[in-house]
Amino acid sequence: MTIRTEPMTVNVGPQHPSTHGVFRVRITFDGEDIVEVEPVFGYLHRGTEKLAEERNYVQVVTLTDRLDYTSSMINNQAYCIAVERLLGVEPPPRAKYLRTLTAELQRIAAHLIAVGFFVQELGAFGTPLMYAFRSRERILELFEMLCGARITVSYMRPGGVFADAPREFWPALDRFLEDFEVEFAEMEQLLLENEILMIRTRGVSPIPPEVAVNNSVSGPVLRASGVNWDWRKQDPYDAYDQVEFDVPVGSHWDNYDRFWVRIQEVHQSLRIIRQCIEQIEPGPARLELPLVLRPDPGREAYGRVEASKGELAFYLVSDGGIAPYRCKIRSPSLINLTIIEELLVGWKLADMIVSLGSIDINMGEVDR
Amino acid sequence: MAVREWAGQELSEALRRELPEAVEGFDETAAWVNPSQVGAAAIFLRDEPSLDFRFLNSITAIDYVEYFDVVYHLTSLKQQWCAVFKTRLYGRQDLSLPSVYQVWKGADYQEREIWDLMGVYFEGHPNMKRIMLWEGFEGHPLRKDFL
Amino acid sequence: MSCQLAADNVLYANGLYRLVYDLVGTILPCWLSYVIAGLVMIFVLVNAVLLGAAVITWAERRLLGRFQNRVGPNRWGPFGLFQPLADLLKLLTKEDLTPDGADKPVFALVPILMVAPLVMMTAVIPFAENTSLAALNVGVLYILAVSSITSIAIFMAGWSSNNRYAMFGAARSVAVLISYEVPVVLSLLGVVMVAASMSLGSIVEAQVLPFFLVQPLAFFVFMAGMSAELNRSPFDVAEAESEIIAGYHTEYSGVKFALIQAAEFGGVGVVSAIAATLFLGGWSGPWSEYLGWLWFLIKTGAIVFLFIWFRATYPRLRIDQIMAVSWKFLLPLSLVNLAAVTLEVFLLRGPEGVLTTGDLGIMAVINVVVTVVAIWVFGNLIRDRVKFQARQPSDVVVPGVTTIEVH
Amino acid sequence: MYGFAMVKGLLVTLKNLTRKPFTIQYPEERARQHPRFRGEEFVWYEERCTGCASCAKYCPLGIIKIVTSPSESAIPQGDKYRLEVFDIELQRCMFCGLCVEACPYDALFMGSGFEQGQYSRKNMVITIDQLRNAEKHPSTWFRPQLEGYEGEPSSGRGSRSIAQGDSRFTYDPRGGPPLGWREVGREGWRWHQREKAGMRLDTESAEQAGAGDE
Repeated sequence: MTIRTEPMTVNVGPQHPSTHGVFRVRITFDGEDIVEVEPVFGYLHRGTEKLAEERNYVQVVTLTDRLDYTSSMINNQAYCIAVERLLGVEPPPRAKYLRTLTAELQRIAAHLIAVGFFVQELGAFGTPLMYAFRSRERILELFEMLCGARITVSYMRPGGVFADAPREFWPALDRFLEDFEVEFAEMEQLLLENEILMIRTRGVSPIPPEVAVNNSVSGPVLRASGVNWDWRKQDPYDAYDQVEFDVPVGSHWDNYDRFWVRIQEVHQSLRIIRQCIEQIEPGPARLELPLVLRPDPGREAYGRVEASKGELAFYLVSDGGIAPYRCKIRSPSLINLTIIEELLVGWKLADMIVSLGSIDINMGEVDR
Repeated sequence: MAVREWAGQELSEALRRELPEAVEGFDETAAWVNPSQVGAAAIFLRDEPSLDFRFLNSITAIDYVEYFDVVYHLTSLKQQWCAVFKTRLYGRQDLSLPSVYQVWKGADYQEREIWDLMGVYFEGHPNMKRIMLWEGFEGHPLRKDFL
Repeated sequence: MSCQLAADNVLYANGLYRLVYDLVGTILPCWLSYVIAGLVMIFVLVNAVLLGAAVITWAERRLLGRFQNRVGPNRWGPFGLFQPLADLLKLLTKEDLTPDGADKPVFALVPILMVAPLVMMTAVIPFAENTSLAALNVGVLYILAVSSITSIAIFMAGWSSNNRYAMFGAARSVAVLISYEVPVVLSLLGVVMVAASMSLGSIVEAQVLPFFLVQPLAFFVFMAGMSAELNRSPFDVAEAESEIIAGYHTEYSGVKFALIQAAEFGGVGVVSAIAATLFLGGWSGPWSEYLGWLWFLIKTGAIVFLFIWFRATYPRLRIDQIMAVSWKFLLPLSLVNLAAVTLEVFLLRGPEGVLTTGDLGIMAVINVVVTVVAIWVFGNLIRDRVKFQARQPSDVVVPGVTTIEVH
Repeated sequence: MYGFAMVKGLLVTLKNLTRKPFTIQYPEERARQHPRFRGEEFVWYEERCTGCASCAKYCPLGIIKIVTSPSESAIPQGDKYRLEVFDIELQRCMFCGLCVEACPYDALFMGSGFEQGQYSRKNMVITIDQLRNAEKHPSTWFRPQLEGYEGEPSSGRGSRSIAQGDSRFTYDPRGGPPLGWREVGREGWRWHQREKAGMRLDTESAEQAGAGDE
């Protein structure tokens, strides 16, 4: 006897506890198995690219904060690098180190969120997430010390950072690094070898490197697929050519590797921060640039960084005015979502949530 | 070990060897490709081992009022080099380009986004519909004449 | 007129019942006083369950807060003790929504069907010496029978809600409940065998050495199985909030939601009470004739703490893995336990068929060894199933970049 | 033994059970607020303001509305307009601080509060009178003179120069007294002597202050 079944279409999102914002996937299930996936975007579309065309080059920095709001420092950095390439200027070394340092702090914060929510979606009721937020809170406090805001930092400016770090920042950073070691070790102890986490994520949704490359996937997802591609290594910007770090690479290409790569990147970020503290020298933190920037007409620049989600790039075109003529944002979250079919089809409902968590999208950046 | 960026001339010469009709010219950073030949050029750029551009960074369209530029940023992870090629579409109505979806699947959402916001249609894309805005939205907001 | 309760009545053992019965019986006919005394006891038990549920919600939220290094609700009353009350008030004032297209009678019946079995289960639990409402001689059987009503209620909820997430939750829940009945029943068989009785009162009296020492394996299986039946972490697939929103009770709101929550947390309390009775010796302890209720509460609280602790620590298993855990891990374990206990009881019991304290001690020693060995063996068997080979490295690896690899 | 890591996890959560919570119970306790905190109510020193509207021009959202008229007394002095309207639409403000960055006379400062919640959007507009009358607790965002160590070389490995644990702020925006317009200036007394902005409004005390400086 054969049992007659029929597929069931479910709209996961835009209001769902674990779609990382207002993301919607229309999924057709056969029982609990996923047959068809269709993502629907646009619920958080704010037209950032259009808004950028109507603001001057410095004002756009405030818009970049709101792209991937979990890593606004890195967004600032990407944009400022693009503008600097457009202007053909180079920030002073201290600014470069400050940028590197804050970007790495932000990367830790963003990866903590990614890891915390990844495990939350596995069903750990908030505990790893709270531990992650406990540490992230300290980072945000450091940001408040630096620039007066925690999430929407607007810390960097074309030509450097808005101001040098206050004096009390450095001892606070030292204390944070000390405490974070302990807290993060605790989190690793809770998660890294947990058998339940292992069987839930090992071997689930592997993305072969060829598929990842063809889908333009970048960042930790690409590295988890076995490709050791990191723009901080390949195209060092700011002070990344001065510091040493390793690139963690996955060998199983699965959800666990994506989780593991993020955990390891936090360690590497800590290494980079320590080196920055050692190497940073006194000096100016900002170039003397006019308040309103006017790059030469016809110039274009592609400024990219390795953001916490992947390759974040700003493609700026100038027409000689005070505002960018075109400001294209290459958002890693959106483009990483290209693999959503390879990631989800054939797996179960429970894996779907976890896989979505493992590529760590941020709707502010997907919809822009 | 910085990534090498191909000059426009270099790329256009490499392209011209295989696809002479595809290349329209070059500038400092990019090679200019004939709009109708984008598909062929894309396949060549990806599959030719001496180019090996298997990673598509981004596709961008720029509205210059009289014409649209579409910019492709490419990277070869194996050879560690980057290149840019551009194509120019004249006019404002019924613009279309061959899709590179079959070459680089990473172009999927970016092409849809360009269609949605800029109004450049990509022929051969299997799911060419609006991505950020809803179906039935009038106009393409990133165009310079959209207010 | 004075009424006398027959000594063979199941309610005879309950002193409170007899007190009420005698008191009411002096002025009313016997059958009426029988009913009224019963209603009084039901009132007490229903309130005990609901109050217990309230206390457990509070304890769970406070403890989860502390496990997560934060405070938890602390605004209402001392230590936030009135928080459940505030939640209840909020839920009572909320609109009671029934989704369009729902099967309305079934939808409305579910909350009642969720709470009823819990209250029914409490009828046989001895809170202290001679305080169970009904000293049923088949108490264990009764509990197992009544507890499976919940699965029907859950499926009714999922079916009648006209919501696909609810359907997912219901289907998962029924699958889980049915598969976990088996190891739970088998683990309780060992207990019944050692105590040589199905009455909860006799089981408590038989525990000169608490049964979680005598049969650690049965305790382990029972706790795991009950976590699954209660939808507790790590087996909480039926209402996996990150996957299917709230599972079977996605569409419930207002009073109905309050009742379902009460049933859920009340369930934790009742199951903990049962576990405390069956495995931790229930009300027995020093001065148990006076402090029996205290020992009982402490032991129940300890089990509740265990449930909350697991919830705070573990991620959730996938539905197929939960099934695998049940059939491939817990079922063999319970069979091992059953076999070991059967052999031990057969070999150790005296000529009159009674196990002495010394016998229980010997059993405890043997069974601890059996437990460790069995969990190790079956754990490794499961692990071999989830090992994965590393893949071939890709050809797009960039040379010259120092990398670290996962092993 | 398989399952050992799960036991380790239980120990981690148990350890955290005994630890002091890291959260702050807000109305009773307050998180440490840093002097650069970009707070809600803007601090504006009318005496310093020339009505140039740089802030309004530089605001990414265009939420600052300034209406000026030539002031009779100031026209001969060349640089002072009478401000009639200075509205900041707080409900659209994103506290980026670019207006403060743009102000050439250090007349506008970020505030340091964060408790300006209102029930109506209409009340979210800061008017010129509110700006005039507000208690002035300026933030040090983009105002290094308030941080109290201007002129000192910024040390790279600054962590060595300050003893561990000594993180007392040199300036406390919330706890300290409200600051007047002379205390927040970047420039010396000679600047005021040259009858720049604000002298006309408060001539006598300015002269005294000038005399005091000498």
